[in-house]
Amino acid sequence: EPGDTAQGRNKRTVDNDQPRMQSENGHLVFTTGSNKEIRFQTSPSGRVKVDDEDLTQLLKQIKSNKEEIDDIKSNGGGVPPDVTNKLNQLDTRVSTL
Amino acid sequence: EPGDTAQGRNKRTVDNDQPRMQSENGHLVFTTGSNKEIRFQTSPSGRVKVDDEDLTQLLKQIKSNKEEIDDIKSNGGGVPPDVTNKLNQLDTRVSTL
Amino acid sequence: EPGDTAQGRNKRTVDNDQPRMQSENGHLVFTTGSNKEIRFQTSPSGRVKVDDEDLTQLLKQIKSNKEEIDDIKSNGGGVPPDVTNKLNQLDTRVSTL
Amino acid sequence: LYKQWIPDTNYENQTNWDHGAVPCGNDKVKFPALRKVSVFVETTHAVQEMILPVDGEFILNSGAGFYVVSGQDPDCGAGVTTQFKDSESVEWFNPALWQAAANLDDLQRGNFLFSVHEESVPCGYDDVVFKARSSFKVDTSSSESSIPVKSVSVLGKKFESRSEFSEYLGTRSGQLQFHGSSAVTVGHPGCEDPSGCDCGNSANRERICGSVTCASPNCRKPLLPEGHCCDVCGAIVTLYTAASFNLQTYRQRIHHLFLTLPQYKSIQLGMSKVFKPQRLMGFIPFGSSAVIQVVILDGEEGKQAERLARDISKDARAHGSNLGITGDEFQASSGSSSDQS
Repeated sequence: EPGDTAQGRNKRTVDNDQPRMQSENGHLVFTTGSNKEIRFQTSPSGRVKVDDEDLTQLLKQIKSNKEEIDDIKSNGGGVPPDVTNKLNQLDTRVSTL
Repeated sequence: EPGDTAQGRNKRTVDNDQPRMQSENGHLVFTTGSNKEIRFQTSPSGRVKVDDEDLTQLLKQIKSNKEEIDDIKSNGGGVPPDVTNKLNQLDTRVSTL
Repeated sequence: EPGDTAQGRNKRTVDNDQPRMQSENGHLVFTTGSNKEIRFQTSPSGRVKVDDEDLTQLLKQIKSNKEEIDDIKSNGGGVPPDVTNKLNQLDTRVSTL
Repeated sequence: LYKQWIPDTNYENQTNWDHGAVPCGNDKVKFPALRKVSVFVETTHAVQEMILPVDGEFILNSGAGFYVVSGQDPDCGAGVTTQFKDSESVEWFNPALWQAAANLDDLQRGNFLFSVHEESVPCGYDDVVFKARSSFKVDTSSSESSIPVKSVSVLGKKFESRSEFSEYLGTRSGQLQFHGSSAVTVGHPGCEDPSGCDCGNSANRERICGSVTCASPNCRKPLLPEGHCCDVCGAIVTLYTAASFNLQTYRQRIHHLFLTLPQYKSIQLGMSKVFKPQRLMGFIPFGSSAVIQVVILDGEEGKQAERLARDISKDARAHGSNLGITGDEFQASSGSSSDQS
């Protein structure tokens, strides 16, 4: 390998860059170093499932939830029955004046 | 495994293979072949945690968020203060006519 | 599970108490034990990604979605156009009485 | 022929660990940070802690995986810190790292063929096999820009198309498994000539022989077979052939007639088509011609080998016209040769 020679010098920093799998009191823990990611990659036809849930699907749901929330925030949701009632009431009263 | 024994002859595609745990420049990468899943199976007392977050718990939250959003969309959420104010105002004006 | 049969010998030692990562017919399966967790830990600047999605980010989104939903439930979202129209109409009618 | 790579970087291979044992549940497993390696895992293992290399991979056979135990693993010792060995560079052109067989069945049954050094390394017309349940790391450095072969099988997948294999070499696994200055290229034609083909490895002779240590031969007149790196004690039969000669059929004939006999059970015999330098009046070189070279070694001073050479020679003379053999000669390290017989 090129770079193998550099091993000695950079040992301290390199060590932190090594991913680990370990037992912490019997829990299975995967860790990575600073700025390093843990990635789960399936093929285009594969999926990630958590118990019986399709994670990929659920992650899409998070985003669409966010969009719907934003829409509700700007355009409102359904009309609360209290408001409908009050409006009808007022309408009636105004009509009979 | 059925199928695994037949491996030798006809597997043309590069990606139809065993799952791998890889390190890529310090990133920890879990991969599977085509049509294969990555599955997280939790037991009632065991959990999968992603950086202190309980994955199973949060996935339930996605669904309950969705339900609440749907409820807000059909039945409305709280009554916006502007609406309440306006209704009260109108109510007062109508009462004093 | 299919594939569980292939494990034969090791089954006794690999019982349900131990969290594990295992290949099953090409699927990659993370199983928690009883009272045992599987944890994926990145550094503060690292991230967990599922295919091209940033899981860490999305899990935060779930929580902020929940907060926004709660806020909408107590304080309402935007004012639905129907409500605005009706209020304006009433306002006009009351003014011209 | 089929040529199979012997070394592996498998997790279950205890020789890959510095403590000489596969780690268990109380052990801390450390991969050197810069050890770029692909590791095949066949079964399930308990670990206390495993530090992965910065670049590497674990290929998980169905049923394979890792788990952690709480407390002590009763089936494990006190617990050590064990390292995956940073093995010295293992080179494609090292003839000691390959096994040859006539077909896949023989490869699996361990019916290996003996070859001279140049032909122990895959020839252009060979099918190269890396064992199905195994990972490896091979240095493909060579003076040529590419190493042509007919096909390459990796992890049970056989690559016969040049583009598909070069795509594989670009994958993470491919890059961890094959490294070095030249690329293995797949799709070279197989040997279409029933009388055999020249291996074509003479261009890499220096590299091949560079990794061979020769024992000093213990006989009167050691021989140097074409394509071999070392002088040997034994015998060489040279066969001149007609168009009807079939190398594979003849190999089987010699096997059935002689190699199954008890007195020849420790014989190593290799036969192949080689280009033999021609010499005018015995010493002036004037080009080369294709002949079948049969190299016979007996691991001792060569008496058994010489006996077999004479048997083969006799057989060639008696049945030459049926076999497509037009002439034969032999030399033995005892000093005798067909000229004197």
